[in-house]
Amino acid sequence: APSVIKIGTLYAGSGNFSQASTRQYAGLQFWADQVNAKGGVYVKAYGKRIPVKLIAYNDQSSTTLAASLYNRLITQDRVHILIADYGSVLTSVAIPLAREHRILLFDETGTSGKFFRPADKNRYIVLTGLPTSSEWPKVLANFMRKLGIQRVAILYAANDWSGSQANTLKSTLKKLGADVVFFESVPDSTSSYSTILHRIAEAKPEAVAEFGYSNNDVAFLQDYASSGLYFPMLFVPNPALHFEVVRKAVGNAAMRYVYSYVAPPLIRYNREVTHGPTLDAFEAAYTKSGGRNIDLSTVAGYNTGLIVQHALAKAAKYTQESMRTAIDAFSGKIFTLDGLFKVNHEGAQIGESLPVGQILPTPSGLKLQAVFPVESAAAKYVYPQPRKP
Amino acid sequence: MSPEAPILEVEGLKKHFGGLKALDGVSFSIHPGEILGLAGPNGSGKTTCINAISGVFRVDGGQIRYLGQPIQHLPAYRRVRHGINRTFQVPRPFLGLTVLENVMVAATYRGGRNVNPRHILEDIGLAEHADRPARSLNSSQQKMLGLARALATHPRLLLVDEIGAGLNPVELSSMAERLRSYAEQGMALLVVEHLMDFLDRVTDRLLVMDAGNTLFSGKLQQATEDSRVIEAFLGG
Amino acid sequence: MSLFEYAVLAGLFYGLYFALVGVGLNLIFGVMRIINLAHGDFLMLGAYGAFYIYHLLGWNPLWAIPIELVVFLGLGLPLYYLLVPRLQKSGDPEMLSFILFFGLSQVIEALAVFAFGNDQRSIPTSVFGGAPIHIAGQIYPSSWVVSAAVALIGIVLIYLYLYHTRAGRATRAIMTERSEAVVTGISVHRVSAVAFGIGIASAALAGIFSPFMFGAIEPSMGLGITVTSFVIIVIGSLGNPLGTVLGGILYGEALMLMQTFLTSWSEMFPYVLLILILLVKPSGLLGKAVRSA
Amino acid sequence: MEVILRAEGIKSGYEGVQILWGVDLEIPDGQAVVLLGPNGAGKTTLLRTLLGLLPLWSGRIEFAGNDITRLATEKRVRSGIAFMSELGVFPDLNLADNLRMGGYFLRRSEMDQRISKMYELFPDLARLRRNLAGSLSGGQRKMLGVAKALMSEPRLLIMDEPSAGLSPKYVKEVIEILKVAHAEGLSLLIAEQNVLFLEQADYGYVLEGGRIAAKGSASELKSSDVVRRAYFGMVDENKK
Amino acid sequence: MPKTWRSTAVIVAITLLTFVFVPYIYNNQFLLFNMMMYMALALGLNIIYGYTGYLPFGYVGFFGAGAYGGALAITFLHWSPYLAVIVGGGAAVLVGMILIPLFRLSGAYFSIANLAAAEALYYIVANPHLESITQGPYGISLPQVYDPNGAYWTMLFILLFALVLSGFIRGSRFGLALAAIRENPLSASMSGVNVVKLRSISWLLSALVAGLAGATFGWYISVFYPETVFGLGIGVFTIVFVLFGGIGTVLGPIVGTLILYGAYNYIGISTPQYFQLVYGLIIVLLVLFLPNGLVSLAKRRGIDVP
Ligand SMILES: Nc1ncnc2c1ncn2[C@@H]1O[C@H](COP(=O)(O)OP(=O)(O)OP(=O)(O)O)[C@@H](O)[C@H]1O
Ligand SMILES: Nc1ncnc2c1ncn2[C@@H]1O[C@H](COP(=O)(O)OP(=O)(O)OP(=O)(O)O)[C@@H](O)[C@H]1O
Ligand SMILES: [Mg+2]
Ligand SMILES: [Mg+2]
Repeated sequence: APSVIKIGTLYAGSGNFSQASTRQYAGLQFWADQVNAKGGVYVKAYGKRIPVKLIAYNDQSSTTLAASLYNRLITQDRVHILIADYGSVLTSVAIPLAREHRILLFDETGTSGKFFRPADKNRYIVLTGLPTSSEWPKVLANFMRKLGIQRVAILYAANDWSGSQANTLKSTLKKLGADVVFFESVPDSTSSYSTILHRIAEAKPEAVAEFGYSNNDVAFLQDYASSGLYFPMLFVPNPALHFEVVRKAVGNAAMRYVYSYVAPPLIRYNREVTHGPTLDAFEAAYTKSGGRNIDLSTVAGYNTGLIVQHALAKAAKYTQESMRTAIDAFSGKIFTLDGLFKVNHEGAQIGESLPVGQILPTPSGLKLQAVFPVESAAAKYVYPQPRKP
Repeated sequence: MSPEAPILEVEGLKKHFGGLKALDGVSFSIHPGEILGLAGPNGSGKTTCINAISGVFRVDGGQIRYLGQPIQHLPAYRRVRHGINRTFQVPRPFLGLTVLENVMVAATYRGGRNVNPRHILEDIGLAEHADRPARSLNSSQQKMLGLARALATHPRLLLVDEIGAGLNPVELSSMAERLRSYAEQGMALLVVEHLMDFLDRVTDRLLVMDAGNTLFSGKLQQATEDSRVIEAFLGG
Repeated sequence: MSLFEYAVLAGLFYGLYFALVGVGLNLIFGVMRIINLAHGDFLMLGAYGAFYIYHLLGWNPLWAIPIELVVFLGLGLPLYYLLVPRLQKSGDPEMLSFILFFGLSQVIEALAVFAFGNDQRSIPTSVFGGAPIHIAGQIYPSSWVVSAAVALIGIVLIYLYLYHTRAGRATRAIMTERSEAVVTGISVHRVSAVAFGIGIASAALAGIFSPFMFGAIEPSMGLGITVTSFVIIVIGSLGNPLGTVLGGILYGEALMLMQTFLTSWSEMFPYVLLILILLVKPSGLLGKAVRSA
Repeated sequence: MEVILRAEGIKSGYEGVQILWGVDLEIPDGQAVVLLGPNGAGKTTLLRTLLGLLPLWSGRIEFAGNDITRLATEKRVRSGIAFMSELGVFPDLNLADNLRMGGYFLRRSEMDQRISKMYELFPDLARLRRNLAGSLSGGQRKMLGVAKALMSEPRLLIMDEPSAGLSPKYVKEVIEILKVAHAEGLSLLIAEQNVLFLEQADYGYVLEGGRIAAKGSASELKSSDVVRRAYFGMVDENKK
Repeated sequence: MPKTWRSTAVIVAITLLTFVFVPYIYNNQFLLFNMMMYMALALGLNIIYGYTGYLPFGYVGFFGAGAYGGALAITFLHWSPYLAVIVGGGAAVLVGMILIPLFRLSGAYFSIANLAAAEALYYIVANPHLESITQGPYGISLPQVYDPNGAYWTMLFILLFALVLSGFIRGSRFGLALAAIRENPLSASMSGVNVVKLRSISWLLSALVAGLAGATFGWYISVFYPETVFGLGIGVFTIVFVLFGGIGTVLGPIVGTLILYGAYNYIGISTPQYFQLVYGLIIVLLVLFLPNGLVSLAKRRGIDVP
């Protein structure tokens, strides 16, 4: 038996993805510290606990550098577990490498649909957290129809993640009989939305959905707040991922009544959890250990650790193939603080869906609360949103 | 006058920069083996004239005929290959290359096998500096290097822009000697200069320009007595 | 057609702001022939300054203006003496500055990550009174109007410095002919150091308003801004601070009009515009053609 | 007679190449000194060294009784040495700004006074005060260069080939200008090849291979055999 | 100049042996691949910058054009990746031809205009309206041709090609003429040099090298987004490597890349948390204390660097 289990991963210490990536890495680190405090993870193949050793390099948000660092983890550090960096862009380069070297890639948040095409027959990837991004807006489309919204404007930043959400929303809405009265992309780097907002207003939509990275969302919300324009419904995705960051950047006034997805930790899976701590317990332990406030990235990082842990505990042999088989076996049967873990044959996550939430005032401030579908609703939505004074 | 056909004929040359007419219809011709002096007050268009003939820019009007053929549409390097070259009033050497390499560029691209860059440098008195970077020459040495480079292309028509400025009397007379010897070998020269003594020693045919126009054309002797030339150029 | 008018006026506000973003870069390039690849990073530092003044001290970000002008001028002088004289002793300072300031920008960004973390931050636009401002029948964010106004004041001050003070005249003299300035008795280093300080202080000044103009700030925002600044100063022509105003406004107008009418191509168009302008006027809109022989 | 500038044992050069090999030079106060010498003798090098534009390898420079050997260029200029380089002006500044730059460190009131003085001295310049220096003709440019150098009310004006490239008419004008300034007590050090300048000078040095080959009053020099043969002999022989 | 030829041959041989045998002792193939790629890019950039003095700020545009050109040939024409690499080179040359008018600009104007061109190209490729051709922002995925070894040897071949090309340019009259153009284009034409033609040739050669490298890179990583292959960082790194090594030589770009990119990776592994800080400081200190590049060390001792 090995004396330690080497787990390799990357994080972006600087650059575009550093905000989410460092949080995600912190979550994973927290998991590693926790299991090591108990003497390591239980490895079924050897019938005992073995300590884990996290080997992590800084890719500075550069894909070129990330590729060579992934390669290093595989070929030189010879890690047994390979965990991707945050997001699709930094995950993308790991996929062919992992496949080539027959090592299972634990994909934390690389949700691009293109990573999981049946045609590729790639078994060396497992998406541990969210569903693929093109699944996300389906609930949103239903919600809009339920509100009786007919005219929808969709604006998205030109990147894979945002674009696939925008396209799904558009096609689902059309199927449901709504009109997409505005559908435009802006370059990723767009930081000013005032004129675009005025153009959207010309189309007279009842709902506006903007998909982008958090800098896009922040600029969009800021510009909306100071534009003097009014739309009955406004949707942006990033409060779901890092609510506090967006709130701090935008300010409470501009956040009120905005819709977003709801994902852990904003949905709190406590009672349902079968594996690992409940979200409340995790949050308490994490902040006690000196961590910052938690967000989806933190949870995703920690959750990946849990899945790895469970795979090792179930795999009959200490091999990649055996781990993958074990994962298939417990897929759909375990529930963590991140929700139901269920992957399909290609490794894509299908267990979770993302409810729609709205940022509502509460006595203690603002809260993003699930409002649809009904079974997960925690509050009553406010539609149309009140006009600003 | 030389019995042969002129090597260069310039007719009604025009060039303007914005609103400024730097050349306003200048005409003259030069025969092989002949030296034409070109003088005129500062800013009268002498250098512009050389620029036009050597192809630094396209002219706005008029004709330049070389060996009977119009050449005003040819790019500079083609004119060089046909045998026209010039020196620069403000020297423009290849600063980062050595003195020898400076001449070598010209020798390899136009001069052909029978040009030996070292011989040219010896002839012009720069041989001892051959391996120094051109950057380390002072401006008059750089001017001489410019002449060497022009010579390396085997010019049949050489346009010399104020090569005498900054030379002392002894150096001036040896330069005059040198230019005359080129002419004796059949080269045609246009020599721009302010120093009348120097011009006097290289030629007796003179063109004086003023404000882009020909002010005077004829014998140098007469020029020094011409009241308009005295007024505009020589000073009372 | 009101969308068009909206975009034109928005372009003007935006453009004035961008003129301020670029003007310091142009000043530094003009005086020192230095390509300051860290320009955007100084802007980023200025942005965080405003951020903390607002969030920690609870002051209006406008207070950052006097504070940062002093701090960044003070920072510029020692930085100049530390970097530039050494650089100018080398063979090709203009090109080497490219690497030097690339390195510096890396250092600044890294330190910023340590100091500020890499979360995106911003300041609510409501600090300037919140209510949008009505101009010519259109409604504009008050923060835009304030930013444009401050930018205009900043540029006018730089103009006054350059054209109506003795040190400013010396600065222009160095810009046009460094060697001649030396023999005229100008303390080239002292004047350049001040210009360097003004250059980065103006970047910091622009940074104060970047949370409103760019939505959010983060340590890695620098490079993109540096690139945009270069586009702007080249459009107007290098070494000509007035040209930068023109470049900034053209940039702002191009961006806003494209965002209005051809949204997905909006970020591309300013680059195409730059190339077109340079092909017609190779040394920028206000550039003078130099004599080649 | 008082000496305004004294240089002793000047050695200097460029990155390892020595050009000046111990030059001694004195400029008596109020006199015009011409520096002659063949191409590449080191005249420009000497002038630039005196100004502190090139590092001095060894030797000593004294100006108006003070040791200025280690002084920065701008301090030398402020202490009363003006230099007119071959370029002489700021091409991209207008004429008035050029003059202001020349008097860079004057007080405002003094500055205005000096400027009107210059316009008086050179009426041509007053007319062109709004023009860019780069648009002036060669002669006008030199005129501006001299005026700019005089702005700081220097005690010594050093010039490098002020006549090079000037048409004869302008050369005469420049000489006239210098005569006026000289008459007001200005000392001059001029590196020149043009004979006309030696005729106007009080004193001359001949530099050869980085060493002083001859010196003396202008008339002495003109009659000195060495100098005659080397610098004027040909002219005299060929004079028509 | 046979001396240059001989030293080029030596450099080529050493490079070849190094990249053939090092994989046996050091098995991070991708790092070696990246190293070769940056060396090739550095040599390619050196052709236009080192020899003619035009600094293309947006050199990465050719790299991206190559990556996309190659990927499109594989996706739409189903060509073999080797052919696709050549298509990538061709795509870059095409872009280079379109940009030839930029040579009317000088100095920083050229650099920035070239940067603008690269950015414009990036925004075109990434635009969702062109999804049917370029896949827009959704990126390229080429699992069907994934073959790291094939790409590795191809990159080695490209590197050697760039080396031989550089050696040829440096030792030939072509190189002398380019140097003349760099120092003074007008004087070069007065030496009979067809400035426009020679400059364009070197520009296209430079583009070709970047395009080939880009296509091979795209093939190697096989999934990429527009920002992966158009990231300004790639161009900036290349410029820094060339300047650090010493421009206008064959060895400079190679050694500059070896040391700086090596240091880059070393720091990234040894002190990942201070990565950017340490690397930035190293660059600052190098410029301040070794301003004229590595080759200046040798030149100061009178050694002529090939
Ligand atoms: N490229 C140019 N752009 C603008 N103006 C120019 C250019 N070239 C020349 N000129 C102008 O054209 C006129 C003639 O200039 P040119 O250089 O031909 O004079 P010149 O007779 O050679 O004078 P000098 O004796 O001082 O050398 C001048 O007014 C000059 O400023
Ligand atoms: N930057 C430099 N680097 C190296 N050597 C130089 C440099 N400038 C000039 N020299 C050399 O110094 C010597 C003296 O040059 P200097 O310019 O002082 O001569 P000069 O007497 O002024 O000549 P001229 O009459 O031609 O102006 C020359 O041999 C020249 O090549
Ligand atoms: Mg002339
Ligand atoms: Mg001299």
